[in-house]
Amino acid sequence: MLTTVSLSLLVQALVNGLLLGLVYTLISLGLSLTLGIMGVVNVAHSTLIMLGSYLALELLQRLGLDPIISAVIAVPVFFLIGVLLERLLISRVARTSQTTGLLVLFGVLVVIEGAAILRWTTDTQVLSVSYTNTSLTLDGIAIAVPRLIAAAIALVLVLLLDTFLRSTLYGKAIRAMSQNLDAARISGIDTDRLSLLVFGLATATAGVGGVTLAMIFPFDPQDHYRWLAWAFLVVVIGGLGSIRNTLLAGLLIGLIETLSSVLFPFQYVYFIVYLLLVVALLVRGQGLAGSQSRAL
Amino acid sequence: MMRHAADVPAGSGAPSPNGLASNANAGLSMRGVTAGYYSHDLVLNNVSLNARPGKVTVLLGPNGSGKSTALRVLYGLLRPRSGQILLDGREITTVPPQRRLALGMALLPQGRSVFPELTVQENLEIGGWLLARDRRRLAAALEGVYARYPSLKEWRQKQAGSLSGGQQRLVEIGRMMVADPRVILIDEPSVGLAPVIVDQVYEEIARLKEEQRTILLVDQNVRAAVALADYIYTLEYGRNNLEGERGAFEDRLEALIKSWLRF
Amino acid sequence: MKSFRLFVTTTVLLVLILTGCSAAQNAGSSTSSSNGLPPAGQPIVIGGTLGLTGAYAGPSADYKATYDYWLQQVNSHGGLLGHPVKMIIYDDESNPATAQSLYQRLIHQDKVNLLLSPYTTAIGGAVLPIAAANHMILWNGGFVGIKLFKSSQWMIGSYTYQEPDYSRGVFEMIDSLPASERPTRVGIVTEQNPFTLAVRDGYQGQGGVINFAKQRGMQIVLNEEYPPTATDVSGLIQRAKAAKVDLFFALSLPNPAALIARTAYSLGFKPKIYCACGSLVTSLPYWAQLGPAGEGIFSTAMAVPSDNYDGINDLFTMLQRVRHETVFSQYAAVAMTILQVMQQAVEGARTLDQQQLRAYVLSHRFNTVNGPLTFDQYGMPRYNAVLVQYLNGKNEVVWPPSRATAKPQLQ
Amino acid sequence: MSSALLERATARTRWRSWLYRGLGAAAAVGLLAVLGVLIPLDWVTTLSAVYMYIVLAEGWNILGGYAGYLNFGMVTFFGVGAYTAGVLCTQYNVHPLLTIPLAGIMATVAALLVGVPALRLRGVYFAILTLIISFLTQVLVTNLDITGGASGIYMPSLPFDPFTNEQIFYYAFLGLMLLAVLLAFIIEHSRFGYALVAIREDEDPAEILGVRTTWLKTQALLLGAFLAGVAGAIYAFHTSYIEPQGTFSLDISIDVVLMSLVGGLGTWQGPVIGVPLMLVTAQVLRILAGELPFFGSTLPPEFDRVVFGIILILVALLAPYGVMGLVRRVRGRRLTV
Amino acid sequence: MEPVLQVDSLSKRFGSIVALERVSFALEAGTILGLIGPNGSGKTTLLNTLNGLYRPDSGEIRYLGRPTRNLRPHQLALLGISRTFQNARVFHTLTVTQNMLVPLVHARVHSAEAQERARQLLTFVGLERYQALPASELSGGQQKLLEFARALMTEPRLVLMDEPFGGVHPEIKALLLERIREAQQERQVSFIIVSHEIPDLLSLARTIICMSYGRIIARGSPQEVSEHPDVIAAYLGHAGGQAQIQTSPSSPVSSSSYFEQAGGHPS
Repeated sequence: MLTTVSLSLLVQALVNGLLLGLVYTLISLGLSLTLGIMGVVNVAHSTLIMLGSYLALELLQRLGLDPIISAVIAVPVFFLIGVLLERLLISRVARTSQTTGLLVLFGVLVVIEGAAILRWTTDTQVLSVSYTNTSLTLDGIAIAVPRLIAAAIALVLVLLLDTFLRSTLYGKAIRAMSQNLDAARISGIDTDRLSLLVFGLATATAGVGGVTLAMIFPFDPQDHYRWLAWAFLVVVIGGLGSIRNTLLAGLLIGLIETLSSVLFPFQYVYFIVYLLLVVALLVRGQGLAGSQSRAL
Repeated sequence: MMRHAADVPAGSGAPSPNGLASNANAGLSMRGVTAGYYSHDLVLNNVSLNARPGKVTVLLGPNGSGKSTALRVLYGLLRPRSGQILLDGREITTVPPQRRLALGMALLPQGRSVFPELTVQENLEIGGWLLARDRRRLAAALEGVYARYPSLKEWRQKQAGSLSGGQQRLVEIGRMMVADPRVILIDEPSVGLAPVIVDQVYEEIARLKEEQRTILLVDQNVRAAVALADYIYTLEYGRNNLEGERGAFEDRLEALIKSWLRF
Repeated sequence: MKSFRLFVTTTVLLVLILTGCSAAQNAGSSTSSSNGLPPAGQPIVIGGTLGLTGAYAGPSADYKATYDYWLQQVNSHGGLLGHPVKMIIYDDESNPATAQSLYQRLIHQDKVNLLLSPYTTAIGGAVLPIAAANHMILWNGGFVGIKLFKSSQWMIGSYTYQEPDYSRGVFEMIDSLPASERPTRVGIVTEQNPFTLAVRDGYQGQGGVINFAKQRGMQIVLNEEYPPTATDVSGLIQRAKAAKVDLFFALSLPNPAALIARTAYSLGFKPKIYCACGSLVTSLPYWAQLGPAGEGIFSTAMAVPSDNYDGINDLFTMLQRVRHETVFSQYAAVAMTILQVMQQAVEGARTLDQQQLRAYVLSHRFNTVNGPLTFDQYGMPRYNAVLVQYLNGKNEVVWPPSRATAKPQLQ
Repeated sequence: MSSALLERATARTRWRSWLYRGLGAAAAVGLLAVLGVLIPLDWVTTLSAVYMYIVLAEGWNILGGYAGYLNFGMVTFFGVGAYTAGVLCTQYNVHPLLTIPLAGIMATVAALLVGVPALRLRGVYFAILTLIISFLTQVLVTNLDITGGASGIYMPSLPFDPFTNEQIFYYAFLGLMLLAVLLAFIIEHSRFGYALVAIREDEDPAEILGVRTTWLKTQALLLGAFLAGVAGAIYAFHTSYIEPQGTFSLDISIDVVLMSLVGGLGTWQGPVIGVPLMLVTAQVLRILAGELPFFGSTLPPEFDRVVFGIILILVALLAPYGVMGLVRRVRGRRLTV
Repeated sequence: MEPVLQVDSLSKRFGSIVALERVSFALEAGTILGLIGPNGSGKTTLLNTLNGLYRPDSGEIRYLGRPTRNLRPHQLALLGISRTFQNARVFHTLTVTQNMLVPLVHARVHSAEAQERARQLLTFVGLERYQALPASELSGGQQKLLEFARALMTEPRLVLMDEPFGGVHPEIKALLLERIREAQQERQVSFIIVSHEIPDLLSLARTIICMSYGRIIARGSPQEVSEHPDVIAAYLGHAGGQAQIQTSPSSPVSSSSYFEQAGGHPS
């Protein structure tokens, strides 16, 4: 089944894989935060990403704003959306069963999707600015500029988040909260407010992720499920609670996807990726469940 | 002298005959608290306690008598069904636990409570969460703790989860002391620790006592607790049982234990 | 006791509701004459579903706009045979099972006189048996499917070519090139969808990209499938590039078509001929937004405004106004065509009898936005396609020469 | 009153209430059977879909509702059933009637393959795993030759007129639904069912008390899968054309979960209430869309999705135990007062 | 008489904590063994190891002469070891009778017979009136009674009871005591009962074992154990030794709290 490949093909696949991996990291950060810290399985994550893409589209069409600027604007906008979601819905079900939370978030998914169709129809949208169709060529290796920009945005976000969680007192408190909620509360930490912050941040990364995806991929209000599957894959393989692990898992999956797509017939790529996810879940699932019960 | 709860008029704020009545409002007290976890059980049934300022108050009782629950209620981790919690006469019954620290209270919980994936230094910083807005004071408070417990300084870059049980206990104490609390609730400080560590922990509690902090200690290590105590309460089946000055208990500890063992 | 009472109540309620339903239904269907026409003043009812939500919502929107436009036109001109026309279009959510139940409703509850097909083969294939079983013609502007046409007596189509012929224009255009300029290395990437697979494989050894290429002695150096949910296709493009493909076929539905075009462009893959020969994607609104990545790409089409077919420009004007489209939508064209054929057949045969209508269609010639149409014995219009190339933000007809507006430009 | 008397009296009322229940059930079945010839054909089709989803939801409910393991990949077994019928019927010329039980068996085998590894996981991770496995199966079926790949399989159709055709499937689904409801009823009132609930409430003590939890969970999954497989096979013949995108659609998995949740988890009545509620609401919203006025225009078709989502959120927030939870709460209040 | 249970040199560690250290004892059929010891002395760990929830690091358990090392909890339950819990773990949404039937899920017992057995046992513990009530409606003490009756459903040879009397109303406690004694005498069931209160065990147990820090520090009759100096010492704890936490001589933390300046009043 393996096809013979040349070296340059492999190098190109490697480059594509790294860039793609960073994009995968970007869309997984929010899920990693909510799942790792709050134990919330946010199935509505991908609809928030989709809203990010439409934010970029609206800002471009109405105000002519470059998506890079939109990515910056997305941070406060989506932070606010996340805070509202947390306050109105998540906090109400946080202490009940996880399945109730799942149900609520699934409802959010359906509402956002339906509302997006009402507003933007189901037409496929493509975002075009000066650099979306340009690419650099180095030694026969082509690098698409929008992917490079997306990768850079991803790296910046990873760096910021990692620094925030590791070096600031708020970040440390968030990690403390995920490790021992009661101990955090008796240390004077208002865990409710921190949950708000975490969900806000997670939603903000989803928004930025959506803006970034729009530079590369066509989008419509309904094709977000594939990103949800991908984000889960990254989070599950990377394990919870560490931005760096999310980054590593994202890169790993990007590389696996692009390498297997030059090594195997393309139609089997997704079979391989899903199989990998099943195995990862079986191997890590119990560990994940364990770390989560500790967090709560 | 030692009194039986039955001698005290029911539902009273338990003004004791030891002159406590004169400053009943000082310190931390619990008045007529009834509490439980599920709808049908009553872990605490009309319990009243008072931890006097600058003193060590010890709460004793057999397993399942409601000692730890009393601490949870006092710190706001469990809301009582009825009754009040007072700090220096102000009602704090519904103040959530995260706001208690700002009132000068602190809780040293039973069992492991370090943040295992944070370093020792980070654990201590969390203890100084209330000082987050004032970096210099936070740094000073940390330095104070490091000076107080030099071994913490040695471990500062280690992950707390990698330390031994006794070392983790010290981290917990250190974390609590960053906030320099006035009223300290301690829950079963010796459970799960090796005997040699247990001794150290009581040494530390003794020092806290010397520093005139108000301490409420719940302990199954009766002798060690009584040795530190100024005043002692015992609970049985979630009700007040005996109370009195240390002197009244000291010689009768074996009898007390036997009464729990019923001999 | 309690449960019993509850049961009785619900039973009574159910019976009331259902008898209410059937009573209403009886009232609606009380009279009908031999030619199937409703009594004077009563409307002729046309019904169908579209995937207004779900996977096929994009193209379905073009259909809906066109239906509305035609309905408004026909009613403002006095309706059909003097009857007002009523149209019922349900949303099948791009789900075949939902479509099936809605077609049952259309036929038996709404008592529609004429049945329009839903969009795309996957849904249409599921409802055709229902139409056939009820002896109703499925007026099919929604999908191609040579297999379905040949197996059923109950379909009239408006796509002027079926899957095996989707790539025919490209190969005929290549035949006209000097031998030295003809591409020789064929690469095909195909979406895993019944329709695009048939575009590649043809039907019973006839047509299809693979057969056309083999007949011309071309070498197929890449033949890959991808799932509709693929996120990244750079691997496919890389392989095509490495295999030195100079005749590239992307047999896709709309969403991935854009992804492939964009990925090809950014990875510097420039085959001599790039044909997006799946759905009629270059006529979709978003294609213009692709910018240079969409430039130079070939596609097949049926009707373009430059043909000046009957009513085509009015239709395009409407689309520009309602849908803000800058490119003439082929979906709108086939939607309009089937309505025009249906209208002319009803007016010509002066009946709603399905057998008579079918006989009329097969034996007459129709003027449509898709050009003058005649039909074969299976209800399929005769082949009448053009090859278009997206040049400078416009679809230019480059084949056949008789309808061409520009010369094909090879990369 | 002496206790013996009291006992006899309660026994008599209990017997009588069982009698009424039996009568009620018989009347309900009779009514549904008569409906098949009385009501308009599109409602016959709609009710067929309702019955099919009740079968799926009851099947799902055995593991998901009673034992609390949320399977988000029910469509795997449904699809395997549909394809087993399709492949056997078209490739191996097996008699259609025979393919239906075989489809159930194949789905059960698939459940065994899925369940043995997956049931080691708990909570949300089990849910995600089942979801991914349904994707995996879909990709597999799309790429196999025997399943016709993405092109799918055209099923042979029954040689009857459309009315008879629809009615045959109506009764097929009705029969299967009655079987599924009966099965759920029996399970709910058996030690098997109690043990499943015990697993949901507190798995460790259940195991310590002697419940072979892993085997029980597997059995629950297998039973549900068998029902789904049979339903899938009948669906395949009904729809007459199966292809991987629609047959393995994520929507089916999710709808099954949501309908059960809305009706109430872990009760045999839950699916019977939840499925018609959701499907009929959906159908009505679908029919109404485009007719109701909405801000000067007509109600857009997507509106039903938004309404659905809002219903979901409200159910989760206000009635986390579904309609049956509400019913029980009302009954409980009546009991205690 | 062959012992029901033979435990040899059982050890179990959790990380750095020694939960059980070379624990050995034997239990004769139809007898009751009392198990006491301060919090954290390893009593519950011992029970969890005995019924297969934990696998011991070393040592051996023989039940009816058969090593149980590789048996899962449900297998041991089917062999006749059943169990109650420190905090009653009943299944709240199931009715009392349904709770009783859970352990019989795999038993080849006719439904009517199972129902009858449940009814008899519920009568035995005085819960027959509550048969149709959800278990969540029972009081804490009644839940303990239900747990006890449920543990007898499989007709076990050995019942492990963790703090059956903790937090239980004296009236219910008396009933429970009596029923345990009856079960032991009339059904020849052996018990290991973890309790804090020796007098409760006095009337039941011929032998009592006291544990501390994972080891057995005393065994004998209730009288002997309760007067054993090591037992009293273990319950008293020690009054502090010589070891010092490494501290500096004077505390730099001022005793005046910064909170007084920082404010922070309850609202």
